[in-house]
Parts: sequence; structure tokens; C-alpha cells
Amino acid sequence: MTVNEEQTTIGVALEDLTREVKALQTDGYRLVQIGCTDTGGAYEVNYSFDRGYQYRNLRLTVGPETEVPSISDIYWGAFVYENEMHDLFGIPVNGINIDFKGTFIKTAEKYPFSVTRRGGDQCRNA
Amino acid sequence: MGIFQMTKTVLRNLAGGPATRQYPAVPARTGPLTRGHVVFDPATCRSCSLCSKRCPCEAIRLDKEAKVWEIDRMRCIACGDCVESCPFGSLAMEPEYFSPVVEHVVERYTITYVKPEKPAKKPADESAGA
Amino acid sequence: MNWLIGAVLFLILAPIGGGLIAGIDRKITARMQGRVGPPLLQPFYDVGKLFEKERAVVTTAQNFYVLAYLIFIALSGALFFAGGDLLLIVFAFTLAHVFLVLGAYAVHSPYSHIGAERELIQVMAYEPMIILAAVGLYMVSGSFYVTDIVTTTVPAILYLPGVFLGFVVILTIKLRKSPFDISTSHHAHQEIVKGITTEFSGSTLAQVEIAHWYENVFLLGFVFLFFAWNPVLGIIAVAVTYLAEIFVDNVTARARWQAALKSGWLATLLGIVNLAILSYMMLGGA
Amino acid sequence: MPERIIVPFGPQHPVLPEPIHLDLVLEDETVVEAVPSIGYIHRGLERLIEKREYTEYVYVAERICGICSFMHALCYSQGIEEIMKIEVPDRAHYLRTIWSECSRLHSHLLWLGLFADSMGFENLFMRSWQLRESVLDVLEDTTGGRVIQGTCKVGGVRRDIGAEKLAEMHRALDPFEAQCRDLGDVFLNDETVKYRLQGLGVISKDEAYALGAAGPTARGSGVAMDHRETGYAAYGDLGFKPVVETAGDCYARCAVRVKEVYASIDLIRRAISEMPEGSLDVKVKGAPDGEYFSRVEQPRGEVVHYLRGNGTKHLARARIRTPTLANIPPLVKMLPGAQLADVPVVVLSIDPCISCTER
Repeated sequence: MTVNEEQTTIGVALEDLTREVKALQTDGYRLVQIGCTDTGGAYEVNYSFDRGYQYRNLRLTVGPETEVPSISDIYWGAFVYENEMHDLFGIPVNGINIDFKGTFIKTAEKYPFSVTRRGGDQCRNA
Repeated sequence: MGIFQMTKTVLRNLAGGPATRQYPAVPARTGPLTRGHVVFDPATCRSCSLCSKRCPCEAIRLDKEAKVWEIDRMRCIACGDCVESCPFGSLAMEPEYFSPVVEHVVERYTITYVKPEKPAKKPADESAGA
Repeated sequence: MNWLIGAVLFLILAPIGGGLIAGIDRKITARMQGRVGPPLLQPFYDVGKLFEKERAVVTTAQNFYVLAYLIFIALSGALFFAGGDLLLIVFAFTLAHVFLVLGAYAVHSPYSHIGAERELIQVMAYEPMIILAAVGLYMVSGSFYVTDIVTTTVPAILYLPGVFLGFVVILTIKLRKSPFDISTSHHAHQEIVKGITTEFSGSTLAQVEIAHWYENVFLLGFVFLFFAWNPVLGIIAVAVTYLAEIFVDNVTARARWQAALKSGWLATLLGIVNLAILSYMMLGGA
Repeated sequence: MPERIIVPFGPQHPVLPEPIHLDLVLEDETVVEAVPSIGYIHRGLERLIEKREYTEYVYVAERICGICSFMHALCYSQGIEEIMKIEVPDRAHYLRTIWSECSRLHSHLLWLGLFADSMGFENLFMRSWQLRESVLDVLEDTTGGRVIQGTCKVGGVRRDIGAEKLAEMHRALDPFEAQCRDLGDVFLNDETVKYRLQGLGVISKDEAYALGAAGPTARGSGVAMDHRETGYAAYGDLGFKPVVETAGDCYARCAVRVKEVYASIDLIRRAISEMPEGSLDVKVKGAPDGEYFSRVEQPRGEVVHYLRGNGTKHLARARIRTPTLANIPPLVKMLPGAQLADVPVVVLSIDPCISCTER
């Protein structure tokens, strides 16, 4: 039996985020990942969900210092991704259930992937 | 039989002798394809620098002016991409692993390839190896 | 004078014999696992290397405790081979382990503390059985003295099969073999690192190792007592018992401490039933 | 209330050779809370994509993990192929499947060995790794690398397996399967192993789903979720059914992996006998422009490679979500209530691969 995988991406506004996530949870979606992409000065945060190999993305676009509400009260396991968002990108996340306050991923440099750092850290090999 | 399920294996091991080998006294098993280390032939290199461009970890450096080809063995991940990309067959992959070293040395070769005197339409018979 | 010769011979030869036994053990274990295994004399190389190491200790008290452990283990073994009183021997043997536990408690490491707690649980598990074994041998031979037990012509094993089996079970605990290697094992792949011996290093650890060799020889001597009426059979029995321990080590996973305690007491129960039947028979016969 | 002590577990603990740190809050020997932290070896491989051409990044992607290496390369290549609309030849699909399943075999046998070691069963550990060695030999003979295969590339594969070698592999499968079944019997039937595993670290089906568990951790709890069902590479042709256990304890997770070993052998056997002829790769021209979430089922669970191209030779972003990261929340839920003696067993039951997680 082969299932066709479909991927959809929809934009979401910051204030609608928790409501949309809640709706997806009620629909029986599981959280696959939360990932950030910096788009030169701002971040795109992809919240990915899956139900029966149907892939849905909520895409949130935020500025560098914008606080993002945590979805860890809806998906308990979201704390790993949200701590990662904070530790690598420096995006402040509000109200994570297990907040490591920047110690989940102990990098030598704080917020190594942050947009405000761009250009400062040259890759040694480049 | 729930208890002592492992008995069969234990008896077989006792009878069959050890399956391990005493490396490094006995050399490691390698196959003909094993990616051990890259060797360079300075006599055929035409300084096209494709190898250094393709190298994913920037272990190869080529200086066209000084005719120097360098490889940093500690960076090299032996992926074999340079060997495949070399159009002149100057690079080859040997199956033996490089022996451990105690200090960081960059291997340096001087390219001895001399361009043929007159372009007499030499056929490109030395196509890529590997 | 005989007793003195026995004790001195034990003190000199037991570390050599114990080390060789450990070497053979490692070789056989390796072969059971399909490995080549270390050289036969590897345990001696290990201990020799440990003595050369720098002394790094957290609390100096631990050295004292470990030394006391070594001395009392050697003492109990020497008493045994001098043909002394079994009850006194068991007492000295237990005291030795108390010192080891105190040594582990002297350092402030969670791993060695948990190891020490587990060692105490082990003492609880095997102690009753060792005493029962002494009592059983007394009932058969009519004396607590090793000299008398060795010279008796009664085949003790025929009267004490339950006690012997129980003793073999606790021998697994004593030899620190799987499934009961809960307080420390021969390989540090354990949730509490190396348990009770985690914080010992250098010559202190070497002393623990030598004490372990003394202990093994002493325990195998105890096994011999069950077969003392026929020395040849006795030596074969000792070898077979040890091989069986290695085999069990290789075909089982490590149990939790609860199971070790339960098994120790089940073994004791087996011993008690054996002794009860024996005393009933003796009373009936009398 | 009993006194609580905190026992550090990792990042360098002999039973778990992976740099994950757990603070275990204990009451006697019972765990009441476990706080994980990672990041000891973060390598920033995601950012390396901005410096490497997209065709060369395959080698970097492959080195995210030393065990699921082939599958990282596969997932990355599939993502790029999806963005650039490249049709990969059938033979490449089949070869990719064979190497994927060989990787799964060697990963599962490695895990079974480590798992046996965590419960103090050294002999079983040695036996598992002895069997794994024969898989590694096959990988070395066919790809040139024991754990880093380096044969997957964007647009196909770099090497072929000759007909003779394929026949030899096919012949070797039957005796190998018999040996694996002997090994599996010990894991599934031995009393001491059962005593250590059953009823330990239970996580229910709903909980596993809600926590986003992946791979054998989810399937051991009865969530029938295996990305191979979507039919990437040759799985669509070969047909595939996920292995599911329902108990949700460590024993169930172990059983899933043991049965997946059998399933992988079967998949390899069918892939070899149905291997089509044809070319190995297609020429890749241009540069990727677009984005795709590429997903592949690794031995540890589903991996997500988010790839985003901007029309140049360098991708704008690669974000890799490894299965271990997804399995950390279930692990945090499993640990409370376990005995200290069981902590290594529970931690290993999710098959943690921290070097993957620290990409």
C-alpha cells in the first residue's frame, strides 16, 4: 500500500498561531517539527504537522526581537524545538513548559544562527 | 525454553574459535572499492583545479603559479569526489587506510607535468579513472 | 605447625592463584563471546600498572578502609587455610566487606554511594547462606573447624545438596558475575559506572583487586569442603563450579537489586529446608 | 518524604557513549524527574550549506550521522530531486533501497548490541556486533565505505552493484537470516532479558502520538507510522507494511527492531531479485529554486530535511530534524518511575543518536 504524500503551507499571523495550532491538534495532527529560516532580517518559523502522511505547515514570519507564544501547552513535546529556536536563533519564546533559558543547546557562541549576527561570523573555511 | 537462550551461541563460539582479528598485528579487512586514501600523480596533473573546487572539506589546495598541489590528510574525508572529477586521471583512491600521525603535516607535491611542445591534436586518451 | 604453613602458603600463593584464575576466566569468557581475549597474565599486568599510577584520592580515609578490607579478606582466607573456626572466618569475611562499604561511603560520589548501598544489600543477600553452609558442614562433620571438616570421611555433598546449590547461587553474587553484578562489575558498563569502586584509583584499586583474588581462592576452598572426602573429586567440582559461574555470567542479563536479594533469600530457604530434613533424619536415626 | 539525590547521567557515561546529559532526581533508586540537555558537540552543519554547492552538500549531509549516513544523503538528494523535478532511474531507486536497508540492518544490530550491553548482557552485545560486521563487509564491498557509504548523489547513485555480487549477496541472506533469528530469539524469549524489559518505560499509543514520537518508539506503542509506506525509492514497488507492537514498553520497542531486522532482510532479498537494468543516474543541470520538506524513514524514525533553494548553486537553508530530537519528549515522560538500574535501558530504548541531533 502506498500513500501519497501531500505538502501544504499556509501563512499564519502571530496572534492566530495558538488558535490555528489548537485547531490542528483537535483534527488529530501530530507535531513533526518547528524550524526557523532566516530571510535576511526576519525569520520564517515553520510549524509542521502530519496526519496520515499529509503534511501541513503553518508559516509564521516574525522580526528579530518579536516574542513568539509557546505552543508547548498544546503539544507537550514542542519544548525541544522552542528551546532550539531560542538557543540557536535568539527568538524569544513565551511560556515554554520546560524552559532551559538558553542551556538546552550549549553552543560556544550564543545564538549562532541569529540574523542580527549575520556577517559577523565568517565560516573559517570560506 | 525461556532460560539460558544464549547457550547455543556460547557453545558455537567456544567450538568455532574467535571471530575477531588482532588488529593492527593482522591488517584490517579491505575490499577493492575501499576508500582508504587519495594518491596524487604529479606527472599528469594539468592544474585544472577541479579537485580543489569539488572537495567538500577543502582539503586540497592547488597553486597554479607555483605548480604546487597540497592535501591536508586531516581534513580529507576520503569521499572520492576529487578522484571522480579529475579529467586527467591524476588522482586515485587506494584501499589502504592512512596510518595515524602524531603531528599535523600538509602533504605537498610539485607538479612535474610539462605541456607538450606543439599542440599536435593529442587525443584525450587519459580520461578519468575510478 | 601445620596450621601456620597453611596460612603462610595461602598468603603467598593465593594472589598468584587468584590472578591466574582471573586470567583463565577472562580467556574463557572471551572465547564464549567469540573474541580472542587478553593474555593469560593480563590481570597481573593490570594490577602492576595500577601500582605505578599516581595516587589521586578524594579522602585519605578511603585508603585506610580499603587496606583494612584487604587485610581482613586475607585474614579470613588465612584462617580458613590454617584450618580455623568457620564461624570466626565468616565473621572476619563479613567485617572485611563492611570496611569496603565504609571506604565507598567515605567519598562523596553518588555512584560510589549507590554502589555501597547495593553492596550492603548483597551482604544481606548472601550472609545468611554462608552461615547456613557453615552450620550444614558442622552438622555433617560435627565440628566447625576446617581441619576436622577436611579430614572427615562423610561425603558432605550427599547430605547437603540444597545447601550446596544455595551456596552456588550466592557464589554468583560473591564473584561479581552477571546476573548479580549489581554493586560493581568487571566492566564499567553499568548505570552506576563501576559502583562501589568508582572512586578508587591507582594502588587503592589494585588492593581491591588483590583482595578479590584472595576472596575467590577462599570461596573456591569453601566449595572444596563439600567434596573434602575425595580430594580429586573436590578439585574437579571446584573447576566445574567455576566454569558454571562463567557460563551463567555469559548467558544472562544483569538483574535489578530486588532480584538479587530475592534470589539470595530463596537460596537461603533452600538451605534451611535441606538442613531441616537433615536434622529430622539425624534425630530420627538417633 | 524520602531524601532526594541528583545523579548526573552523561554527557560521558560508560554505558551510553553519546553526549547527552540527564540530571536524574532520585528518591532511593527511583527516578522522579529527568532533565535532559544536549549541545555538547553542536557542529553547525546546517549553516555549512551556504558555503557548499548543493551537489557537494550530499557528502556533508551524509556525515550528519555515522549510522544513518546513507539515509541522510538519500533524504537530502530526494529533496533536491523533488525541487528540481529530476526523475531518478529505476535501478538507482533499487540500489538506494538495498543500501538503505543494509544501513537499517547495521544500525539495528548495533542498537541491539548496545541495548544488551545496557542491561549487562555482554555476550549478546558481542554477538550482535559480530553479525553487524557481516553487514558492514557487504557495505564495504559494494560502496567502498563501512559506515559512510558515499554512493548517493543528486540524480542517482555513484556506483553499481554487479550481477555477481548481487547473486552472492542473495545467497548470503539465508544463512544470515538464520543467525539473526537465533539472535532475535534471545532478545524476545530469554527470561532475564524479559525480566529487565517488560513493563518498563511504558508509553501509551495516544501519548506517543501526541508527543510526536518517531520510528520504533512510536511503533512500539502501536502507532502504525512508517515513512516507507509513502513509497519513496523502490518501497512503492516492493510493497511494505510497518512492524507494530502494542505494549509500549522497552520490550515492545526491542521487538519492533528485532522484527524490522527480519523485514529488512526480506526487503533486500526482494529488491535483489526484482532489480531492473538501466542507467544509474541522470545529469543534473541548473540550480534548485523552491522549497521542500523531504522525509525518509531512518532506523531511528522519520527524518525531515527542509531544503530551500534560491536559484543559485548554494541553498539558502537546510534544516534537519533528526528522529532523536523528536524522541526526547517521550523519553522525558518515560523515565519517571523507573529504577536507576533501568535508566540506561530506557534511554537506549529510544535509540538516541546525539551526533545526529547535534547536526
